[in-house]
Amino acid sequence: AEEKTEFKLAWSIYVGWMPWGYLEDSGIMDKWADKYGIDVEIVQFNDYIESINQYTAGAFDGVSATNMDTLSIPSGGGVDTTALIVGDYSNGNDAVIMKGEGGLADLKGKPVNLVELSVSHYLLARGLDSVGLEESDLDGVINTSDADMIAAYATDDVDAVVTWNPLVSEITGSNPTANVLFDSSDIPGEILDLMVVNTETLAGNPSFGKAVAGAWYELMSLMAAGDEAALTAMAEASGTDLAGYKAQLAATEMFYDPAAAVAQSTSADLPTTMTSVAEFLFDKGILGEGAPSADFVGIAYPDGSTTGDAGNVKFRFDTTYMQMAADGAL
Amino acid sequence: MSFVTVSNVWQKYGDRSILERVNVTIEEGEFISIVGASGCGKSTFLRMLLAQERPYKGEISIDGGDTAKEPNRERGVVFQKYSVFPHLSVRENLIAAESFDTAFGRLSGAKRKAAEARADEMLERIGLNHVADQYPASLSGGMQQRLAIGQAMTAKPRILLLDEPFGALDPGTRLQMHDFLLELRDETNMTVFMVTHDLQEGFKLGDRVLVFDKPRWDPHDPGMYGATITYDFDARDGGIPFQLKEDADVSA
Amino acid sequence: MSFVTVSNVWQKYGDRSILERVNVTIEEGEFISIVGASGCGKSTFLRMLLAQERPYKGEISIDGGDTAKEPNRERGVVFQKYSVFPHLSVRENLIAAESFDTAFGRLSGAKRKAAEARADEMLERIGLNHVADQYPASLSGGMQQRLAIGQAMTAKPRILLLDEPFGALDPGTRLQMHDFLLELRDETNMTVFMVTHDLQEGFKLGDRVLVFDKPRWDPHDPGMYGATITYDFDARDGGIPFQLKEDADVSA
Amino acid sequence: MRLINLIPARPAAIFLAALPFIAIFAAYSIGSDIRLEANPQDKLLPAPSTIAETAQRLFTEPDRRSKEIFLWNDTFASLARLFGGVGISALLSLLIGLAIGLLPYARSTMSSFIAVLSMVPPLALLPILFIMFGLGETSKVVLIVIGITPFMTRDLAQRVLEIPQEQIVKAQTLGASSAVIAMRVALPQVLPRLISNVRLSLGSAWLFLIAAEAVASNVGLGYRIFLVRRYLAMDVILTYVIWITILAFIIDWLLKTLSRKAFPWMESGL
Amino acid sequence: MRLINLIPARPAAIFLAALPFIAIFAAYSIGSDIRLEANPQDKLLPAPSTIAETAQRLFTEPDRRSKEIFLWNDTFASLARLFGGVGISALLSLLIGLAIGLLPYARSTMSSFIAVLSMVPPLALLPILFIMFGLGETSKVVLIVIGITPFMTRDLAQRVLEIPQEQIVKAQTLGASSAVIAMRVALPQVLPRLISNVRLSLGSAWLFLIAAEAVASNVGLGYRIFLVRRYLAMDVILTYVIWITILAFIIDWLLKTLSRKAFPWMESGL
Ligand SMILES: Nc1ncnc2c1ncn2[C@@H]1O[C@H](COP(=O)(O)OP(=O)(O)OP(=O)(O)O)[C@@H](O)[C@H]1O
Ligand SMILES: Nc1ncnc2c1ncn2[C@@H]1O[C@H](COP(=O)(O)OP(=O)(O)OP(=O)(O)O)[C@@H](O)[C@H]1O
Ligand SMILES: [Mg+2]
Ligand SMILES: [Mg+2]
Repeated sequence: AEEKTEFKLAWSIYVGWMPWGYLEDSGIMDKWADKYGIDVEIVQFNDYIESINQYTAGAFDGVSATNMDTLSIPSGGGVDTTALIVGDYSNGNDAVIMKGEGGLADLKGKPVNLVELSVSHYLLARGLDSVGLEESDLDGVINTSDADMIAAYATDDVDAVVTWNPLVSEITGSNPTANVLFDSSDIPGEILDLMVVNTETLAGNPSFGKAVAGAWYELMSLMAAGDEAALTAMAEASGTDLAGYKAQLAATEMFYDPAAAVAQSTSADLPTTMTSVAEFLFDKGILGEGAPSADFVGIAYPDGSTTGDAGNVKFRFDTTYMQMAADGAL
Repeated sequence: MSFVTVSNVWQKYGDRSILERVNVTIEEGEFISIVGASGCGKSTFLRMLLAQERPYKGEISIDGGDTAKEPNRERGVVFQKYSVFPHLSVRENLIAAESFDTAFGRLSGAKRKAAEARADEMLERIGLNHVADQYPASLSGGMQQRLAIGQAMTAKPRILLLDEPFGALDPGTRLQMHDFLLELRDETNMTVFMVTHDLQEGFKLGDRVLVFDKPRWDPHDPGMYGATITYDFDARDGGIPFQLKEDADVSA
Repeated sequence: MSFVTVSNVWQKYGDRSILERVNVTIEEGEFISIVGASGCGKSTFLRMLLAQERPYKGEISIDGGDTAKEPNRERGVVFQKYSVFPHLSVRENLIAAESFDTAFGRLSGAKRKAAEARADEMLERIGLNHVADQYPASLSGGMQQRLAIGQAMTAKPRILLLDEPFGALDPGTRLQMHDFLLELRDETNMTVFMVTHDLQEGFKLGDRVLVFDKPRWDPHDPGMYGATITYDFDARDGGIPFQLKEDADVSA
Repeated sequence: MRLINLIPARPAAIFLAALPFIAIFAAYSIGSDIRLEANPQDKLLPAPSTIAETAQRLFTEPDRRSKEIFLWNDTFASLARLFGGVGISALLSLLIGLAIGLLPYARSTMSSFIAVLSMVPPLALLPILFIMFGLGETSKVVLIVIGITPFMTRDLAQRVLEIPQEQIVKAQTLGASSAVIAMRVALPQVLPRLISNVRLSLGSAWLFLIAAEAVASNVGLGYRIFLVRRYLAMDVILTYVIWITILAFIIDWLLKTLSRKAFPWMESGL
Repeated sequence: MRLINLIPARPAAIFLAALPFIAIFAAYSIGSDIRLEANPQDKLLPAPSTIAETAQRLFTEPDRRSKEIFLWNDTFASLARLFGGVGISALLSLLIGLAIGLLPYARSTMSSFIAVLSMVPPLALLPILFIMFGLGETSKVVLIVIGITPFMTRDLAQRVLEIPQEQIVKAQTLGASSAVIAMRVALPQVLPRLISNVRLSLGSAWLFLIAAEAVASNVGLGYRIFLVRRYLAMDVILTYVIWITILAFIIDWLLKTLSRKAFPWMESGL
């Protein structure tokens, strides 16, 4: 692929992605980009989906996204995409919340408000699965914008919601009767928060991967050390305070240590997870009407194995740069 | 006793005096023409007769009654424009003169039938039976004014007020309207007040011609004094009094 | 040779014939009044003289030229309404008659000064110098029409076309306008075509009076035949020919 | 000749009218071609043929699971909301507009309030609307009502005020009460204006509808557009956009026709 | 007396005008009280005093980190976009409107295209806009332009067509070319209409601006509202809503005043 020196990353507000904004603001990114003689601009989106769409359409070289959305939008859309950094997995950040007492089985016959086709939807499907229910046993799912989830929860029309942080802590914090039925800590490692980049671009420009990984793990070590300034800045940028942000981080399994991220990427569970994600997506028709089956998109893993269609690999987990960070080779 | 009595009427807008000390008495059935320079307060006087506005001071009484507070069926009116309802057909405009006096503004059943019959009679009289179902916008200016007069008369007012009713018509139509109005007068013996810019018209149609003008004038403050009736001519001989010839051009 | 030649002119709108076989020749400096029933095509004839539209058949030539394709400075015009520009002051309206002929529609420097001086002269002549800086909307109807005529004349057209120029004025103002126009004529010796509804006006002002009417009539299809010039009176004696008296009400 | 006097002949005029549509179509096709050349699976600018196929599928093929054709469901749901909201707005604006235009007391009370109201950005108040009206159909209809009523009311009140005072006075001399004047003089004369107001406001109404459906819904044109945006199904989005445009056009045309038919007195001018 | 003839005296009129504002305020206070009674942490309807405090903080206290006052930054950013978009729309609509109104060829070519364009829901096209114009200021400005230009153009073209034909003919008899007629006859007469069009379109312009800022931005009034909406910080949202309302009111008033001052010939009627 062609070589270039200017790169653009997109990110949106979410607890595990706040470091991206801080990288840009603090100059850490610039420092690392200069080191490799390139230029990396990190742009914030208010709207998560729009940021992925823009990446898919080619306006950006990388974007912060979950494993599921990466598979459905860019990979499903034919853009060969590599997970450059596995930042964290949601460990309680996503949750199914019901008003009042009960368990997952009590969702039967009730409507559930969530962002349709998002990881929330996936989480709900996994939850229902665990008690032998299906989506058709509910009184439907109602697509509700994340920006309005808290207001929606406050109305009488809503019995249950599925959403993510900071909305989860907001809801549980201000509603004594809010009852978390199921959360992502019940399916650890299945909802991964990534920085994905265009495979071709990365292949043609290794220095891009190095600079981004270098910057990211510099900040990770600051965060691991509890750097107040950095954490406070991120807290404020996400619209909360230090305590609130720390509470959200607690429900997030951040891979401060690159070795841990490598371990997650090479975990034997990953192919299983990705296969069930692909099935979920296919079931919802998200992989496109042209998709003949759930394994229409191929996914490659660090050890070279693949799931799905090996002739149509569009999503790759690549540990090269995280490994370099772990080895201190950047 | 006289039919309409205007006693010591003043009118002011803000600090500006428009009319002052207007006194006049009118007999039933008289046709009064009102002339005067532009802006001297002729329309204002008519608006007070109509009770569209109340005098600042003084009394206007019809048949011994009190000064009215708002327009009512005692007073019919025809303006230079907009005197008929554009959304009603010609016949409906005439029926409106009866139906608007009811609670819902509509007549039904026998009442409606009777009103329609009376409307058709009036249509005949004002020569508009051939356009009964058309809307006003498709009539010529002269026909619209005939309709407006017919409509006002259908309500059987005690006095009829005309504010330059023919001001927007061309000379030919104007002459026809004069004939029309003279005919109607002969038939009905209404009490009529007509404001006009055209002195000839005033004398041709009126029994009396009232001239409004400012008797006093403050050069430092033109709004200080108002106009009043400065001449009151008997016009029953139909001619223009000689001494007025040079004033004839009040409209300039 | 005659100045304006109209030879065998026809006009149609769609299938409807409006004018047919119109032939007339006019000498330079003549004042032509045009009368006829409403809708008979007087304005259409004027529009063709103006070159606002072209004849369906036939030729209209000024001073031997070809039939024009669009309005130009040879032909001045005054309509019943909207003949002046509401967004320009009275003086600017007159200056426009010179500046509009330039590339950007504006004059500057010495040219502007000269145009202003000429405008002020014209203002004097049409009696509007006291309102030079006002906008047309604040003028009376008569003043607006005087301005329109002054504006048209500033462009020094070879023929001046007036379409019922006084149709919207009240009778007093109308008489003043007649005097004004007669004065101007004496001074300038223009070639003028004036459409009017008022036969008296036509004879009072015109050297010749052309009457438009339909010579042929198909009762099954009123749009079949058009109007043409049926009478061509010499009006230089200033009176109304006796035999026309009963037609006088063409405007009805 | 001057440009302003040059009039295209009939066939040329038809060609000229088609020109910009052809140009847009050509530009889109080329853009789409270029992108598909680079990535055959590109979803952003699907080929016109793909859109046509998708459109056909959306209009005719029922969903695998629910056996319903989403597009028609979405259309009916959205139109019901749209007509509900616009209808209520029309009624409200008519009532308030008549009151403001005719009654000095109502005018004093409400005209400045409505002027201020018309400046409030309604989208920002969505959370409050949800609490007050719930997440169901009501809040969507209410958003439309709040969004377009102030503007329509102001305009109608203005039109009532513009009815010549002469007519109001004349009606009084015929014995009409305030109610009769409202019903028989003012109302029929502002009805045509009401229709043109509705036509003007429909654009905003669609906007509010789409925004409301994007926030909380499980059926509707706006819902579907924002849902499939999740996987950048531009073929679906473009089909829906074109469909909305066609619907808007038909509604506009119907209203125009209604206005012409219902108010013969408006056009029978000389 | 008839209701239509009853006119409130001066002090009563002022009281009446204030009444609906007082009523809204009272209703809000009571609603807020009830909710705070039930749950002192409730964020949906903060007490008026809380809003006042928040407003004061937002307007005066700089952010600790950046030392900037967000509210002012947001205001400047949003106003720049708004004026940019509205300004470009005004210019475009003036040019195209004049062309359509004066030139038969332009009319044939563009009038039906613009009629169709005005029916397209621009919000649904946002993704394409972002690709074409990037995420910077351009795409936000473009959304406003696309959103309001068709409507303004149609209206201006209509107004140009309504200029009495007599004036156009008269100008030709004074030797004016098409360009001179456009610049000296048509343009000055539609400028007042342009301003009133801008006033009418500002509501939609705000809407589009807020929508665009909600999707991709890091400064702006709409951005901030959507950012804090996640936490239901209604005290901030309401402050911003009131602030936007005030801004809209001031802009409207300025435009009205400008129109009155700039076009004396409009009002010097008899
Ligand atoms: N409602 C009003 N408020 C303030 N001034 C008014 C009002 N109505 C009329 N005037 C003023 O009062 C004066 C008299 O007006 P009026 O209409 O009675 O004159 P007029 O004699 O009918 O004039 P014209 O011949 O032009 O119709 C005018 O100077 C006018 O400007
Ligand atoms: N552009 C046009 N297209 C079709 N018909 C037209 C057009 N212009 C005029 N007419 C018709 O041509 C006829 C003559 O119109 P014109 O305006 O010339 O009459 P006129 O003699 O000036 O009437 P008036 O005395 O009412 O002004 C009328 O019947 C009119 O309806
Ligand atoms: Mg008057
Ligand atoms: Mg004519």
